[in-house]
Amino acid sequence: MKVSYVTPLDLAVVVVIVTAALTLWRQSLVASLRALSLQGVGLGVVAMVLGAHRRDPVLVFVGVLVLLIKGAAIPRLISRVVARDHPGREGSPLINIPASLVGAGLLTLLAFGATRGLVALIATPAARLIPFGVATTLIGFFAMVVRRRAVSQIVGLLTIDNGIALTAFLATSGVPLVVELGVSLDVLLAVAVLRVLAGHLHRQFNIQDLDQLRDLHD
Amino acid sequence: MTRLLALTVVAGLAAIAWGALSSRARVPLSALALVVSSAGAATLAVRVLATGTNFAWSQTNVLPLGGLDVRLTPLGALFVLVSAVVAIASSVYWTGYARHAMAGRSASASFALFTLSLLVVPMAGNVTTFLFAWELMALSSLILVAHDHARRPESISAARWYAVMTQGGAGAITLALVGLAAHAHSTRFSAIATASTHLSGAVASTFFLFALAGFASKAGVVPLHVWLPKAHAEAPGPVSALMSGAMVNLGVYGIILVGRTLLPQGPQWWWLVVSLLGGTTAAVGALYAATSRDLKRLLAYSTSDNMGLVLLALGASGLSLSTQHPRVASLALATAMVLLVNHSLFKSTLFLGAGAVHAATGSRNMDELGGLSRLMPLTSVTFLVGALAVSAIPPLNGFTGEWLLFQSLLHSLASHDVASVVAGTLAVAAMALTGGLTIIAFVKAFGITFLGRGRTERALGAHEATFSMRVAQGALALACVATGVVPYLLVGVVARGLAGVASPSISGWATLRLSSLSGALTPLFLSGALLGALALVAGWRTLVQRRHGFANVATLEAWGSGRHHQSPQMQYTATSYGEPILRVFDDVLRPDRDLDVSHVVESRYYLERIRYRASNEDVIERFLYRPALALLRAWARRVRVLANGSVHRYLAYGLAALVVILVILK
Amino acid sequence: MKSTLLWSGIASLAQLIWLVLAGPLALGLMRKVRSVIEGRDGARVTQPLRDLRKLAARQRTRPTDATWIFSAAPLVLVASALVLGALSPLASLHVLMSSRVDVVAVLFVLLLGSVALLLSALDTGTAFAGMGSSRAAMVGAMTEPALLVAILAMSLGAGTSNLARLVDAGVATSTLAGPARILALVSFFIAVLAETGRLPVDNPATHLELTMIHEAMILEYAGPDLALITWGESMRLVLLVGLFSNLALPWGIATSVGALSLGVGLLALTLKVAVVAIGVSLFEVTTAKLRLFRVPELLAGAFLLGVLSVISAVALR
Amino acid sequence: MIYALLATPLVTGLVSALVPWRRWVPLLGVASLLGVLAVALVLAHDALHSPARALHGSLAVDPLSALMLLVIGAVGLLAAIGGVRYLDLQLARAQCSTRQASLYAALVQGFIAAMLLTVLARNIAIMWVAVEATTIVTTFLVGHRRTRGAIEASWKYIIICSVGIALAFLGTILLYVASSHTGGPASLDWATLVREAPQMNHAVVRLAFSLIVLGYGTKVGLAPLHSWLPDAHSQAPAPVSALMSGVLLAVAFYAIVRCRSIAVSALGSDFVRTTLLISGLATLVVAVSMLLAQRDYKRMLAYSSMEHMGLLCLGAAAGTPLAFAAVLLHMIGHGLAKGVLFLGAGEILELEGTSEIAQVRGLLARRPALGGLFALGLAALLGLPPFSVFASELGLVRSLSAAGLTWVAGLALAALALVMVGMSAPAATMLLGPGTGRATSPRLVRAPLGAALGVLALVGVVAWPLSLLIHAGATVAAQ
Amino acid sequence: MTFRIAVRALTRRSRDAEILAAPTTLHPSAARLHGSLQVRHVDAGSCNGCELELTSCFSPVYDVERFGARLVASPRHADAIIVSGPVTHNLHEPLRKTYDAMGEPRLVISLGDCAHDCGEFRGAYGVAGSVDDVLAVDAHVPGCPPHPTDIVRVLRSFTGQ
Repeated sequence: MKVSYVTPLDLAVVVVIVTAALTLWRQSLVASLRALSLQGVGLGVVAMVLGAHRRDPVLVFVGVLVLLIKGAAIPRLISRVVARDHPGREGSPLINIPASLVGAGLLTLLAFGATRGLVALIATPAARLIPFGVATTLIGFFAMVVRRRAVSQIVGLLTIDNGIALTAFLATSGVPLVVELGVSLDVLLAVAVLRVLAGHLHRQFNIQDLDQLRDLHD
Repeated sequence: MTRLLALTVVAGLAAIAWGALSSRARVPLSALALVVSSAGAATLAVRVLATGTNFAWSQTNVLPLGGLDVRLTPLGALFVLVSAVVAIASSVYWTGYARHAMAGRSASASFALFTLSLLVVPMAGNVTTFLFAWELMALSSLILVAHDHARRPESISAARWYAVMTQGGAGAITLALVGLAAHAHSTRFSAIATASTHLSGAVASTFFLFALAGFASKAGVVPLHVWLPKAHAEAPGPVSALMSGAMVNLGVYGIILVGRTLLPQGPQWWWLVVSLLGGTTAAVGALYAATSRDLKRLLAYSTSDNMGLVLLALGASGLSLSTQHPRVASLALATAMVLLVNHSLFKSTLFLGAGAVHAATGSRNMDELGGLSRLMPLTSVTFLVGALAVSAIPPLNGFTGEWLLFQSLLHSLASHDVASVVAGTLAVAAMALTGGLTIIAFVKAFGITFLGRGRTERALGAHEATFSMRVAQGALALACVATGVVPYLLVGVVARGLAGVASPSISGWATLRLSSLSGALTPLFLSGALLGALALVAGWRTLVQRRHGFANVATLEAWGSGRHHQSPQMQYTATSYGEPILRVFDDVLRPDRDLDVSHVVESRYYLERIRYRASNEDVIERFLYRPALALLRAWARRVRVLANGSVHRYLAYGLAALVVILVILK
Repeated sequence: MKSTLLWSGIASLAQLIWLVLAGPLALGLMRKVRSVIEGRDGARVTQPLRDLRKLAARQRTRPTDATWIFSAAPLVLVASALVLGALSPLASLHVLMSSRVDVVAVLFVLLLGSVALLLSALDTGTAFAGMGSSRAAMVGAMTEPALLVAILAMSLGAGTSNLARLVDAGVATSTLAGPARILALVSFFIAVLAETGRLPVDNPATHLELTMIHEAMILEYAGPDLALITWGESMRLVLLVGLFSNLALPWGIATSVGALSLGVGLLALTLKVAVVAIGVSLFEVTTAKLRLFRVPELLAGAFLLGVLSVISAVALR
Repeated sequence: MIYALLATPLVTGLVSALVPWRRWVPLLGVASLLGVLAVALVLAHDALHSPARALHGSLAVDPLSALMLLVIGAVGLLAAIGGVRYLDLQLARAQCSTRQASLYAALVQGFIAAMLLTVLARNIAIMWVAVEATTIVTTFLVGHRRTRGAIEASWKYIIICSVGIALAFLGTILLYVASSHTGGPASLDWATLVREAPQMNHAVVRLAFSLIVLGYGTKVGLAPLHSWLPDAHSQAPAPVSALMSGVLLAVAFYAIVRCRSIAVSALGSDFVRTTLLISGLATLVVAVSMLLAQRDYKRMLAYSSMEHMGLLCLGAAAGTPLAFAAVLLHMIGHGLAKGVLFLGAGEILELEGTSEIAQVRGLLARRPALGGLFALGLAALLGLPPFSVFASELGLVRSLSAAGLTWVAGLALAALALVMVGMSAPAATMLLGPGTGRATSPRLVRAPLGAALGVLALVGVVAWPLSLLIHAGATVAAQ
Repeated sequence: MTFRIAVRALTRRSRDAEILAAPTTLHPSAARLHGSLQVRHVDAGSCNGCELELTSCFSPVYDVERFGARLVASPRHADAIIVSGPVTHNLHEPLRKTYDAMGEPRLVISLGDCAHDCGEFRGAYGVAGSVDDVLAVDAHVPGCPPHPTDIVRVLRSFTGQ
């Protein structure tokens, strides 16, 4: 039984980390949106596998919930913003693509180094994958710093949340339901607010490149 | 005793309330309350001085986190008494002055608050109360300095300088007192004093230097004196009198509090620093007093100068204490107190006089005044008494101070220690130079403002001050004369004030006799002899006149080598009077003068316009403060790039911080 | 005790009368010496007395906008000179209040006189008087450091600044020729020249208003006022020269109480003052007047000598 | 009792959202805040004896949170009254539709409810959710004026804060992980966490605490992720920025204080002290340098909030009960002072139309009442005596020095002096100088500001009833 | 006399000062002057001939100082003003002001013929008149230019020495 649950778990986590790298790699926004939904699905699968392994029905239910929200609901919310983003392409991000990929690699190495203590402490087979969770968060953060488009910043933010949720699932035997509900509700609301703001930015002020937003300075 | 304290505080608060709220008879009512409050404080001080015991009273749940603690030592009582006297005079003066300025709600309330806080600062027993009263004093005087902001733009910059430097000074004092309190594990001064014995040398010295910086800036000592001429010149009459007569003393009170009571066994170099600071302040203050054109700026610089002399005496006392000459040390300390009290008396007379002149003519620039003594007879007499007192002319109280300072420096030179000898000689040199320059400053101040002929319509249109202003000025001038002729009034009070800190060193009713040191002076007999001689010579002159049949004095037009018309503009002005000194000391004062001549286009021989501009700004401000402010502004401009508006940059800061944390905590 | 009080009273009175006469005569003597060296006979030594008597007979005048200060200044000047004449140990050590009169007191009473003069000059409201007052004040300010430090040096030697004991110490100690004493006396002499407005600093006999310092201040005075001022000035000159001579050549001053010693004291004083006065006028004839802004350098030099004498007084103690 | 506390703002919010716009809707908001304050006072009184519990233990009021309730209530009330004035002006100028006005009223109530939840939550994860909720609710409040600057400010606000808060959530998760490995069942309850802390794994707690300081630090305005603060405050409507800088920063700091006690009982005080010192001093340096040459008075007030939060951080670093007493007193003082100043700034903006310091001249001459109150507010902010900020700053410096950090006390005092240099220029240019057309601003503006300053002065001189609560809260915080 | 011999022995230079006869008639106001005369010289427009002679009066040869006369700077200090030259239009008012500036009792001495009756310059366009026309003259020194001995004689008639 042990062999069986580890491989799908590894597979799902790899899906999450690869989709995070995709947001950095691909320029077209539609592609990064699809990567985001794939990432949500992967996260949901991880939760379900863990839930099944620990025979914890709550965790399975949470997995399904995550799958629905992060896999389907949020991408559809953002799709309208992507539609209104005219070139639909990233254009030239602040740091060119190869350099940012190297950066993502370095960040992953850093994540491995930083979580060595944690992995040693928990010592469950799932714990081996915690650095991937932290790496996804770092990559998401890096994506937000590098990318100019409003959509990519939203995607970066969601990648960070997915990374943290992944770390949470792997490191603990599941966060209490109330907390999990609260967190996902917050994420959902945050995305809704961002969608409205992005709408204003595009429609009212026709700002595509966020670097133009420099009115407020000292 | 507690009833007196309650009276002082309640009357003070009443004054503030009347000042802020009542609209009818606002000034007289709050002035009356202030007089009652100062009288209460004065009686409390006198009772503490008489009995020699400390008066203590504390209330823990007032003043959060620190508690209110009042502890009036004889030393503090001396300062309270002086502040009370000056406060009473200023309040009485204020009722008359309010017709001209300072009648508004904020002005009256802050004047009352300023007076109350002045009385409370020396009474503080613990760090929190001291700093609370100290900062209240700073805030209320700041409002008063900025009082005339609508009409005079200079008062805005003066208020800014004053606010920043007082806050800086208060910061330094807070650090020192808080540091000492931390070591003594209690904020009470008594506890700090006992716990200071086992403070390590280096720590005690750092705290002393911080406290010295803070208190010296309040006393207008040189590197940190820049605010004083600006604030005093811009503050209205009674306020600048209170500032010079009482607030500046509290700077000296602080130095004595930290230097002698809290950290009694200070090393010798502390007091060398104090006397060097004192010497330079005296010289710089006197120089700028001699060459300044604005009457109140002149008086303000002379305040710095006198505080420099007080510091000289303090330094001499500390030096001789550290070379085991206790008698000379107590003499020098008593001299410092005598100089201080004298200064409070004559400087407040002068500032009240200057206030009256400003009220009458609306100008403080001496070059626009002149010939006021006929229009303002009593003010000119009181101003003359003040001016002679500052220049230490015999019958008045300044002379006793200078004589005592000379004696203490002379006897401190008797010791063999090289440091005190060098300091002593420089001190005498500084004292002498300032003596001469003060005479120039005050002959100019009195002569150009009051004597000669009115130079502008302002001067010609002047009118005598109102009755209450004259009463206040007269009372203070009489005090100067009284303490000059019978010095025991002053020396007795000072000796009792220093009971705790130093042994009595000056005795004798009519004659000042230095106990166990050779030196005596009898101002009473000297004044008597002078009066007698004056009468003799006057008699001779009238006798001779009558014998040769000239009934009265011929009033003729002044001799101007037969010139057609002698206009008032041909008289010497304050600028020209001080110009020789400016020229002699021009490498020290570095006045900037520029002469721009514009020629007629057609031929260079004909001049269209010649413009000569000379300004004699404070050299320390120009070469020390301006570069520092420029540096600060440059730093601020460079840092502004940090917030250039790009959200990516802001997020990058966060990512960098996250990476650093992860790297460090591996 | 009562007899010494009486005798000291008599000594003071004698000194007072002596000073009143000696003032103008010293002036006459100095003018005589000057004119003789210039080859002319010059006025008689008693001429100043006659001038004063004639001036007393003239009418007093007052500029239109002068105040009471203008008429009070001559009185204060002469009164301060008289008081010092009575109280300072010129002829005898045991003068009235001799134990309580201090050298600093002498300096500041002199200062009272000069401040009165400075103020009266400003009171006239004329350009010359203002200029004279400003320059005299500048010179006065420069003299005071030199004077005070010289006094400090001398009183350091004697351990006290009381004048009688200072002079007494001079008589007693043999170290008359000590470096501290000489340096102090030289700086005191230069300060005296500047204080009384003698030649290197200010030319008393000039007629060109722009070169005057002291003379410009009294242009407005006439008759008895002028007499009082010249009288006061000459008395101050004699006083300072007397003090200088007592400190420099202390012999002959009456140390004990009694008519004989008082007489000897007065005689010795007259001799010493005459010698020093002639010395001063000889010095004056040989030097030209310094430019106004070179005077501070001279006085700074005097101040430096004073400081050196203090250092040497302390170091060589 | 706790349910009543939470219910009042939520119900008012719902009502003002649903009911079409009426004149009494903002007044309802004020009433709800009055209710909140009253309940908070009752709870504070009880908290001194027996902490009240609710929702089977997940919500509780101990002295520390009782004090925070008071702060939220007081500043909230002030802001609500300011809100009435703000909405009147907006509607009068037709700058916002009635729908937006009711949205504003509802969101403010939501904001208050979120903050109350943060303070009441015993479970640190619930606390995190509540803090995240405050961010979401205030985004639209910041962007309420729909101008380009407002939208830009709200975009930056939500992006930076969400990222910061996410990091804090990672920290909370790590704490949860650490607690699950201490033998007993893993729990997120604050009290149990503090009890179990000594057995926690040091490396994990160290990482967790740093992330929490960095994360919640964003909401407090501490150095690395502080840049949203000046933008949000300069663009948000005055009552909102008063609420945000007056109390939201303090509530976020409350969260750090809670986590700090866990970290201290786990790691001992030196690691915690260094982290807080670094972030405190960094914030001070940034804030002071920015204040030196500031051109916009709203941004100036924002940076001054940053500076005060830096001081609080230093106080927490000292960690002694005296330090926390000063910190809590400072929160009250700073909250009220900042409330007064921002409402005043709003009024000045209303009067002058520009928030540039250089354009505003002679305020005392033209609007003596408003200028006077603004000047007194500035005096309170700069720590001048009668007001309580003086007592708390002196307490902070004393506690730092007592904790052996005299050099830090020196730096803090130097920073205060430099702030005086920086803020004296705007104060002088705006307040002083000649001005024509003298008028008095409406009583609705003057009364609340005057009352707030009165309370500040009262607390600054005699803090008797409050000091008991403060000292109790301090002992809880400095566990 | 012995004093003069001793001094000359000391200085051993310059010729003997002129031995001048004592004045015969004393001016009525000489009594008030008690042998001391302060003089203020006013040049009302002279050709400087009289000034030269006046200066030589104060030189070692004639040395009028021996007899108690002295030049002073300000009319306030002076008993007498000695006016040389005709009174020109420009100097008319200053001369008047100098006379007024003296205190009582005051004397006027006119020096040289020009002062007496405008001498050479009578009728010139710039001349306002002689000193007699402007002031009440007490004594007159004739001559153009007047000999120093005459000036000394007139001055000695006031001092009586």
